[in-house]
Order: sequence, then structure tokens, then C-alpha cells
Amino acid sequence: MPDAETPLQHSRDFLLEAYRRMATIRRFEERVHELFAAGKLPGFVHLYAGEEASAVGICSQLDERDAITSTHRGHGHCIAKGCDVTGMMKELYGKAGGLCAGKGGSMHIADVDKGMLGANGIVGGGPPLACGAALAAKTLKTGGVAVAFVGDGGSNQGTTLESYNLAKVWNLPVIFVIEDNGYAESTASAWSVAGSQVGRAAGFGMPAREVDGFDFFAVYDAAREAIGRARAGGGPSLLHVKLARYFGHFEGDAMTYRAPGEIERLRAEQDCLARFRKRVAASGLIEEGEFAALEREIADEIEAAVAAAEEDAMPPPEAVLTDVYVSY
Amino acid sequence: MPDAETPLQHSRDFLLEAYRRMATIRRFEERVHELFAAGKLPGFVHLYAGEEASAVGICSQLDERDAITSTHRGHGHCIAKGCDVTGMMKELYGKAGGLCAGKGGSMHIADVDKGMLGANGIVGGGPPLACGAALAAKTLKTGGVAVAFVGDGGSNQGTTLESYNLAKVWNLPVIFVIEDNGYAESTASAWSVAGSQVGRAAGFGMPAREVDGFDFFAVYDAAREAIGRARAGGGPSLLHVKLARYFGHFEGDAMTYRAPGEIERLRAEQDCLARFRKRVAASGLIEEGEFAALEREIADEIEAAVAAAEEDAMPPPEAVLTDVYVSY
Amino acid sequence: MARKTYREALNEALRLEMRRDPTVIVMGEDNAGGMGAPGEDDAWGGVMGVTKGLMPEFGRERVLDTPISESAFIGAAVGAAVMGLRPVAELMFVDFMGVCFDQIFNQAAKFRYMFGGRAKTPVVIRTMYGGGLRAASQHSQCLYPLFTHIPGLKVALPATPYDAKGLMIQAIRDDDPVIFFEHKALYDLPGEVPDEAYTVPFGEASITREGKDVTIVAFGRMVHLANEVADRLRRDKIGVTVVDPRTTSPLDEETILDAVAETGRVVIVDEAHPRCSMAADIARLVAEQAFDDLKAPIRTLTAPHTPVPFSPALEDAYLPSAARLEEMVRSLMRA
Amino acid sequence: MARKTYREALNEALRLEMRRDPTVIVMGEDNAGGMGAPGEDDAWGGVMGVTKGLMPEFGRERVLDTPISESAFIGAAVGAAVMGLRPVAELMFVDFMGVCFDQIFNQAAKFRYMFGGRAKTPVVIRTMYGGGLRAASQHSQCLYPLFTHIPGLKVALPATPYDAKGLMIQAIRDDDPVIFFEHKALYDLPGEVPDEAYTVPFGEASITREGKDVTIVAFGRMVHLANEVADRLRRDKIGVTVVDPRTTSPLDEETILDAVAETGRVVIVDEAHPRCSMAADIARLVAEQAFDDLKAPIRTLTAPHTPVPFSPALEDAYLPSAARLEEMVRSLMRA
Ligand SMILES: Cc1ncc(C[n+]2csc(CCOP(=O)(O)OP(=O)(O)O)c2C)c(N)n1
Ligand SMILES: Cc1ncc(C[n+]2csc(CCOP(=O)(O)OP(=O)(O)O)c2C)c(N)n1
Ligand SMILES: [Mg+2]
Ligand SMILES: [Mg+2]
Repeated sequence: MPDAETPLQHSRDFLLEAYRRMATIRRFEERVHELFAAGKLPGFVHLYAGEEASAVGICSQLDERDAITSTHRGHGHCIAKGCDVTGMMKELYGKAGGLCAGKGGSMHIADVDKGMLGANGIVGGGPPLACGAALAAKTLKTGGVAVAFVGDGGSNQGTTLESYNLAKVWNLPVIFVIEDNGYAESTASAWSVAGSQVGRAAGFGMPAREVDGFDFFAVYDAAREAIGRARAGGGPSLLHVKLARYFGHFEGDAMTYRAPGEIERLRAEQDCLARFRKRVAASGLIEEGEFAALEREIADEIEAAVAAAEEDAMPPPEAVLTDVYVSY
Repeated sequence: MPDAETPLQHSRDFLLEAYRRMATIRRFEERVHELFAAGKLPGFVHLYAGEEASAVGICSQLDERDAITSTHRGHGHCIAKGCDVTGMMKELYGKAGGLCAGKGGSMHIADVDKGMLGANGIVGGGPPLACGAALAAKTLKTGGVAVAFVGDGGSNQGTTLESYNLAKVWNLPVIFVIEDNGYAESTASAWSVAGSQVGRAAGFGMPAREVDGFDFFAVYDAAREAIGRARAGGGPSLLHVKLARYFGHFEGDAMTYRAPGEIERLRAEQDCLARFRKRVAASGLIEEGEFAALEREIADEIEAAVAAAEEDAMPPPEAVLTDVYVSY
Repeated sequence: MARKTYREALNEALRLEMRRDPTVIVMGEDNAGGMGAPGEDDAWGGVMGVTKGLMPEFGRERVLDTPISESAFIGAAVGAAVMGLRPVAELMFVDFMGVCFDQIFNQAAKFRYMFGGRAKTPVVIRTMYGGGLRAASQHSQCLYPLFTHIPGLKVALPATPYDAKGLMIQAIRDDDPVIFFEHKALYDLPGEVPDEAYTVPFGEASITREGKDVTIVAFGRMVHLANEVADRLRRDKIGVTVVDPRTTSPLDEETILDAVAETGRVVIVDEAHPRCSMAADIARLVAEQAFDDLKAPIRTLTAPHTPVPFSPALEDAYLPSAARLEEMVRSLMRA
Repeated sequence: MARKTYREALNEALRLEMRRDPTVIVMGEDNAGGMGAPGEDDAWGGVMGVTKGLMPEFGRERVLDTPISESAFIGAAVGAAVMGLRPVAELMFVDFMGVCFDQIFNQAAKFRYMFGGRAKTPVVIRTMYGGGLRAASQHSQCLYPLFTHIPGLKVALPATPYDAKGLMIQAIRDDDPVIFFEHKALYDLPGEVPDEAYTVPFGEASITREGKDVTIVAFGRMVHLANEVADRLRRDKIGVTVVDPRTTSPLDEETILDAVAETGRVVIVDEAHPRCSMAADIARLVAEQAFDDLKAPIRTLTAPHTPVPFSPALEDAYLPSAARLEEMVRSLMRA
């Protein structure tokens, strides 16, 4: 993705591309939601819709040297890091042409060549791996950084907390991004997270900021600082990104634990795509009509991905036995 | 142990008993050091000498409702919590009459009836268990509290960090005591602990204090506040107790990582027993001669424990198979 | 007696024991649910609804939601057990053992021994296992062989609603740590379950089919495959005895050996990976202690030595099937 | 060729590979030692001195000390492996796996499969195991059966200095995750070890004794017991073949089956607990694939189903001994 001059003086191309990524995530997730409800998709699926500004605000500043680790809610991170949506959709269908040849599924979707080290079925699984990616970048002097996306629930996992310390002690170029959507399953982060994310980071001597995750530009700016620090050898940082998910914890969740009207209000008032459009349109750089055209393009792209996934073959049964080892 | 009025107005009996406990630990550890060097004791042994003010400053305020979890360096916590030194010495010898019938050894020495839930061979093993003891006290409304003793090295283990959050979220009557003796094996806490212990606690919303661990009265006062808070339903606290160990990480450690003269200086200037004696003698409550008499008594007691341990039988080989289950 | 699902049977077991014994508490992620959230209380009752309704009856003091901190809360259950409670803690999927195994295998399992018999740790860890739900590599494992390997743990694997309830009540009353494996594909399975409390003792296998030709030793969901195959083969006059050990630790060796003595042929079917598995464990038992009874090689049917794949086409090929089990028994009869 | 200890052989393997390949790094608690401390640098070289001297040669960038945070640093080794390094991480005692197993069995082991073959994870996890040092329940376990159970991991268990070096070099060059088990009672064992780099391939057993009557399959330190027994029995004209598989995953099934075909009798000796152990695993292999070769029941000698006791009197009774192995072989010859 082309880089921007300063956060508030982004190029038209950058803005269009950022919007394309966010809108692609949104459309992808909405279609997956429908497909799951229609019984087309097997397994457990966790959707990222509503949180797009976080993945894209951050990953739009990463390049091929950089790696990310994700969570069970990984589709958005994949798309933001440049994974192919057709390969992704095929993966969700369990088809042979999927990004992981149908072996991973939604919870383990990955593209290591793109620096996307995988969604993760284990809450807290990612941060140690991100430390490792950062260590590799540091040791091989690639200039790369690593970003660990973690949920508010995942912020309570010991593996995450240990990683803060290790990253600081080893002075690793890693950014911990706590995507706080208010809930871990049905449990509110207001209850489960004692203290504060920023306070915890401070306790480990790590710079940290709370960020409005509905605002692409706020995320971008905060990440810019943290990524810059990491690239310059200044070590790890933490971002506490406050945002919301539009769908259930997993597809099928009735969400009775949420307040009535909560999602409707969020969609109406805080939607990160709407806020992005409004802000950018106000700047005059891009017109509303252009966004609409982009969205139609994206819808077509996703439809094509669905069609390709529907048509793709299931992997052959023999494939069960391959890819366990490089050699055995 | 009889309770004191206010920290600086302790009763004579309390002070004598506190000193007895500290001096018993010191003498026990010095004898174990000799016995190990003489090849009398099997296995891995980690000595607590130098750190006595911590265990006793805290445990002297606990009673039979209260539980503690310890570390690999557990002898001092045992003695402070009232374990029988003869049973302990027998255990270190692996004898049948040992506190754990010879099955546990130094690294797993325990006396659950006394609320001593075990030394622990796993760094970070204790804090979750202490949360459990605190939960039991809270659920059963015993008024009890739990204390988790943790090393500076152990403060970096995820299990410890998770426990801070759980204790706070569940509002448990637990006190985390970080006994920071400057090293985890050969690694300095100045390097391995990013941020600060007090800052970490604050990050989890937990009251915390740094304490001079060479000063019995400082430890006592800080613990009094934390224990009082816990008993009153005010939830967990953390104490960062700064102190030093006089012997190697384990018996056999040449300690080349320490500064030349470091231990000699500590013994001369910071010894917690000496400081206790000096302060109490200055108050006029107890005379130097009384301390000396007490120490002779303790030396005899430890000698008797060694003799008893030497004489005790090894457990019979059949004992290998017992005590695995209550029933199977 | 009434028809209840495996899920309902478990819920009833927990409810009855909580009523009987005030020291029984339940904890786990979203075990009530909705904690601190603006909507409904008891919003989930656990991810599969097993603990639903317990919080309204017993209150938040006895049904505890937890942060996602398995080491801390499973360890807390262990510590609380040593100090007088009988906690039932949920490790949502057994696949998550990797973030908390220490508290289970080094602490809970070893306390009694390390402390010379002077402690007991009556904790139950409920956990979900197994394939079939397209939950992929990190949410479909069996892993009970790992727990069975560890001295000091007991391991229960109910195959039916009846056993689920009876083994759970036994687990709660048991004075040793019990790892209680619930197969995620069985929660909706119905069966006859008495309304009152009863226990199924540990270490007593159940013989679900009887026949003179082949013994199938089967675990958890595999018991249903074995029953199906036994019923099908009966039509072809091949008599199959199906032994469901119900607990892998302790293991009812006698019932297995008796069955093998009778049939002289044995197939072991285990949904776990093959290496160091229960299939291997039973093979060792038989090859060591019933060798002279054997008329044919021991046969084992397990999942392959691969992670669990996501794609339905692959997972179906991955899981032991009734068809393959049947073919194995038939080939053994031909041998 | 020179005599070196098992410890020296391992150190040499690490040193040679670090010289050869700049992507090889070493990490673990006190692997250099003295980090941040006022005294000597490279103060420890690991708790057993295996990594001693590497830091002075390769610097702190390639020999990393770590905080006591096994999940974080083992996970970091795994993540770094995916991103182009070849880390050798030390899990000081395998007993500590419980605080970091997730990064090993759900991450490292499964990446390649879950990602459809589009990743490799060339990480080595060195770890110390076994009894005999009076290190008691939480520092004496074997636990290799748990790792062997997991698809995606390779498991090496060298019994000699020669194998220690060759298997370590193979482990480092291998593109899959390897769990490398070092027996704590073998570090001082001397043996002939060439000075140059060489590999011992995985999945190739070594036959350390040959005889026609009984096969002993032995793992790790148990190989030495088996050799001792074979030598003693030879005097009584009982011929014993000793097979040391050297890696449990992959397993050289062929060599084991060939040996059993020749002798018709087999004893498996495994220092681990009995349930779902390597003893069971090999018993299954033989009972399933070499049944017709067997002249007598399969026999297994393992530690009992108890934690490891502390007292020397108890640990001696706990561990498999040459005397018991010899008696088992003799009784098998009488059967
Ligand atoms: C170790 C572990 N514990 C529990 C779970 C089950 N689980 C999956 S997602 C989830 C909630 C995660 O919440 P959060 O981190 O806030 O992420 P979000 O779902 O809100 O994106 C839980 C408990 C798991 N997958 N792994
Ligand atoms: C999980 C785990 N990792 C590593 C070890 C090895 N080990 C034992 S004690 C120790 C150092 C502990 O340091 P600290 O917590 O500061 O306690 P201290 O020894 O200084 O009292 C280490 C690394 C262990 N026992 N458990
Ligand atoms: Mg969340
Ligand atoms: Mg220390």
C-alpha cells in the first residue's frame, strides 16, 4: 500500500486504497454472515465487521518485511495484510483452492508469504509468535516490525502479558494492538480487565495509547508513532483500540448479553466506514460517488469469490495425510 | 503467634517469637548448607538465608485460617508458617518421618494442615493456587487470606501475571509478595523485569508498595496494611520486597555472576537479624543477652533435628506406590 | 426415568450436587455469561449451555465467570480444592490445555504424592473434546491419552447421557482430581437418565454389546460406532462384544481381559492420534497379559498421525468411521 | 575422533552449526547467564553448562538469555522459525512444559498442516528429562510420550555422546519442529565423538547389541541398562538384540519389527510412566504387525504409575533397573 506523507495529508490513492480494504472486509464479512446462516459454511466463524479501521489503519503502514499475528477473528487482518479474498473464501468453504488448501478454515487462516502468520484458535496464541517475528526481523536486520492483534479477552492471557515483558527486555520491534470490542464472548471487558490496558503497558515500561478505533485516522496516527518507534529500534509499544463488533461472538450467537439497540446505535453513529467517508468527503479529495462505485466493485469482487468458492473442488481425502511435516 | 498492637509497639513476646522464627530459619539454612556440602543431602536445595524478614514479617500476622504458597526456595516460608523443623530436616534427608514422608523433598516441602501449600518446583506455580486458597476462604467465609510468595524471576511468569488480574476481578483476599533478591538464577532482576513491580500491580488496579526487605518492621507494616485490606474484603495487594540471598541460587552455585564482596557487604550492613536486634535492643524491650540465649536454644533445636533426621529410617520401597490417589 | 440429552444429564448432575453440597462451585469462561455486560444475566451457561441455569439457582458466588486466564482459574480451582471446596472448573476445549497444563499435571495431580499423602485435591476439570464439528486443528483434539499418562489424575470419558450424569456425580464426590471429557458431538444425544442422583463408579467398564467372536474396546464417541458395527455384524452371525471402559484412568483391565479371553480377537477404536494413545495402551495390556488368549493380531483403528483438518471432506476421511471399523472386524474374522 | 562427554558433544553440535549457519540462534534461561548482573558474563552456559562458551563466540545477539517466561520465549522461537531463523530454545526441564505447551503443540506442531503446507517451522526445543538425580516429582519426568503423541513434532532422545551430537545437528538442519530430549543423568557420560559435523538421521534406530533370543527396545538412558543386561546374559548364552530407536517420532518401525522377527521375544524398557507410553506404543506396533513372529507375550518395563519420589530409597525403587530388566528377560526365556 502506498505510504502517506503525514496522517492528515494522505494521498488520494492511499485513501482510496485504505477505503477499499476496509470496505472489502465489511463486504466479505457480511457475505460470510449470510452464507453461514444459509448453511453454506462449516465450522466456527467469528466476524470482524465493525472493527475495520483497526486492521487497516495499522496494516496500511506495513510492508512485506512486516508480520502480523491474528486471533480467531482473523478475516479482517488477512484482508488488511493483503491476502487474496478468493483464496480466503475458498478456505472458509473448506475447498482445495483455499489459502490453506482447506486444512485451516476460518480459525487458522494464514498466508505466511504475506506476513500474515495466522488467525489463531488459541486466545493469547499470537503475542509470543509476534515477538518471534520481531526477533527474526531484528536478528536478520530486515527493518521489519511485528504486530500482535489481541482481543480484550486475550489481554488477560498470561502468554500475552509475558510477551510484553519479553518484548521490552529484548527491545523487540513489536506492537501489541488490543482490539477492545467490549466483550470476550458474552463477558464484558469492563468486568474482565482489571486496571487498564495502558496502565498495564506502563507497568512493563512500554509506551501505550488509547485510541478511538472507529476513527481510521486516529488509529493510523497512533500506529504510525508505534511502528516508527519500533523501526527505529525504540522497542515495543501497545495500542488500546476501542471499537465494536457488529455480529455475535461467533456466527449463531444470539447476543442477549448486549444492550437492546446497542449495535444499531453503533452502526448509525460510530461506523468506521461512514466516518471515514464523511471525513474524506469533507476534505474534498474523494467524492461520495467514488466511494459508491468502489463499493459496487468490491461487491462484485466478493461475489466472484463466492462463486469461485462454490465451484472449487473439495480436497481429495488423501490430502489428510500430507503437509504434516516437511519430511518424515 | 501473638498479634501486636501497632507495628512499632509490639509486645515483648511477639518480638521474641518473631526473632525466634527468623533465627530458626537462618540456623536451619546454614546447617543445610553445611550438610549439603558434606554430601549428606540429596537433590536440589535452594536456601532462604538473608531473606528471613520477609517470610516472618508476613507470616507472623497469619493464623490457621490463612494459607501461603511458596517457591523452590521454601524452607523459610515453612518455618515462618509454623512447620516443624524436625519434620522438615527429615524431609530434606528423604527420610520416612519427613513432613512429606520423604516423597517431596526440599522443592515440594509442604504442610497443608498448617496452611503451607507447598514449596513449588515450578516458577509461577504458586500464585494461581493462592488465588484458589483465597477463593475458598471467601466462599467458606472463614475470614482467611492467602499469601503467594513469588521471586523476582517468577514475577515474569504468565501464571503470576494472570493471577493479579483474576484476584482483582474476583476481589480475592490474596497478597502477592514479590521477594526480589536481585537474581533469578544468574540473571539480574534489573535486566529481566521490565517496568516495575509496583507499576505492574497498578496496571491491574491493585494497591502495591515497595518494601525494604532487610527491615522486619517495614515488611510487617506493609503486610499489615495489605492483610488488613484483604480481610476486610478490600481485595488483593502486592508487596515488592527488596532483599538478598546469602547463598547461591542452589547449593553448588559458584555465584560468579555476583559482584566481589557483595554478600559480605550485605551481611555486614543489611542483615535483617542484626537490624532487628539493634532496633529492638535500642527500644530496651529485649537485651542482647536474651537474643544470644535464644540463638543457643535454636542451635540446639536444629542440632536435634539433624540428629533425628540422621537416625530416621528411609521409607520402605513399597511406599513408592502409595499416596498417588485417595482411592483408585 | 426420562429421556434427557447428554447436555441435560450433565447439567442435572451439577445441579443435584450443588444442592447437596454447598462446597461444590462451578467456574469457567461464560459459565453463567453476560458478566459486566448490559444485557441478559446467565446469558450463555457456557459455550455449549451445559451450565445454563445454575447461576440463577446458586448465585454468582457459586457459579463464577472468569477472565480468559486458564492457568489462573484452573489453578485457583486446584488451590480451592486443597482448601476445602469441590470446584468444577471448565476448560472450554481440551485443546486449550497448553496454556494451563502445569496446574493440572504438576500441581493437582502430584500434591497428594509429593506431600506424602497429607493432602487431597477434589477438583473436577470439565472439558470438551473430539472431532466432527469442523472445528479444525485447535478445537477438535482428543488428548485424553496425555492426561491418562499422568499419575495422580483420573480421566472420565462418558459415551452416553446415563454415564455422563453418573460419572459426573462420581467425579464431584471423588477425592482425587478428575479430568472429565465431554465429546462435543454428543451433547444433543438423548438417552434414559434417572431423575435422582446416582454414581457410575470409576474403573468399571460397561459392556454395551455381547458376542463371542471379536471384542471391540471403544472410547467416548467411538462406542456408538462400535455398537453400530456390532449390530450390523450380528446379522451376519459375527458376534461382537463392545467394551466401553468409561474411565481410562483408572482402567478396568479385568473386563477387557475377560472379553478378550472369551473372543480371542480384539479391535481397539480410539478417536485420538495413534502414537502413545489409548489404542496403544490397550494393545499393551492385551499383548502383555492375554497373549495366550489371542487367536489373531491385535488391531487398532485411530485417527491418523496428522492434526485434525478443517474441510468436511478431509475431516470425514480423518475420523474413524463405522465402515472402516466394520471392515477391520471382518478382515480379522477372515484372518 | 576424541572422547567427549554428552554435554561436550551437544555444545560442539551447537557451536558447529552456529558457525555454519548465521540464522541459528540459541536462547533460554541463563543460556549465557549473568545478564544484567555485576559479576561474570557467560556465568552459567545454561543450568547444566551445555551452552557454555557460545555467547563469547557468537555474542548476545545470537545467544539470548530470557526472563522466566517460557510461553513467551518458546513461542518467540517458534515465530522466529516461521520467519527465517533456526532457533534452538531451551526448556530447562521438560517438567516445565505445562507453562508453554500451547506454543509447542498447537502452534509449532500444526502450522504446516493448518496452513496447507505453506509454512515451515525449523525450531529445536532442547529439554532435560529423566530421573536419578533426586530432583523429585517436578524435575524428573520423562514426558516424551506426550510429545510423541502430537503429529507435527519430531522427538529425539539420544543415549550416547555420538548420537547427541549427530541428532542435534540433524535437528538444527531439519525443517520441522524437533523436541530434543537430553537425559540429565547422561551429561557426564563420555564416548567417541568425531570432531567434524555429522548428522544422525531421524527415524533410524541403532542396534547396540545383537543376539538371537530376545529383543530389547530401549529409550534414552534405558539403552545403557539394556546393553548391560545383554552383556551379562551373553555369558549365560542368552542372546539379546538391543534396539535404540533414537527418535520416537519418526519411529524406525522396520528395525524393530525385523529384530522381533528374528528373536520372537520382545521386552520394551521405558523410563516413562506406563500408561499411553512408548512401551505401549511399541507393544501396539509389535502386536499389530509382528504378531505371528511372537513366541511369547510382549513384556514391558516402565516406571510405575506414580509421580517420581524424592527420597533416594524411593527413587531407586521407582526407576527401571538392570536387575529387573535382566529378570524379565530371563523369565521370558523360561516362558
Ligand atoms: C486459550 C483459549 N481460551 C478460550 C478460548 C475460547 N474463546 C475463543 S474466542 C474467546 C473470546 C475472546 O475474546 P476477545 O479476546 O475479546 O476477542 P473477540 O472475540 O472479542 O474478538 C474465547 C473465550 C480459546 N479459543 N482459547
Ligand atoms: C517454569 C519454570 N521455569 C524455570 C525454572 C527453573 N528455575 C528454578 S528457580 C529459577 C529462578 C527463580 O528466580 P526467582 O523467581 O527470582 O527466585 P529466587 O531463586 O531468586 O528465589 C529458575 C529459572 C522452574 N523451576 N520453573
Ligand atoms: Mg473482545
Ligand atoms: Mg530472585
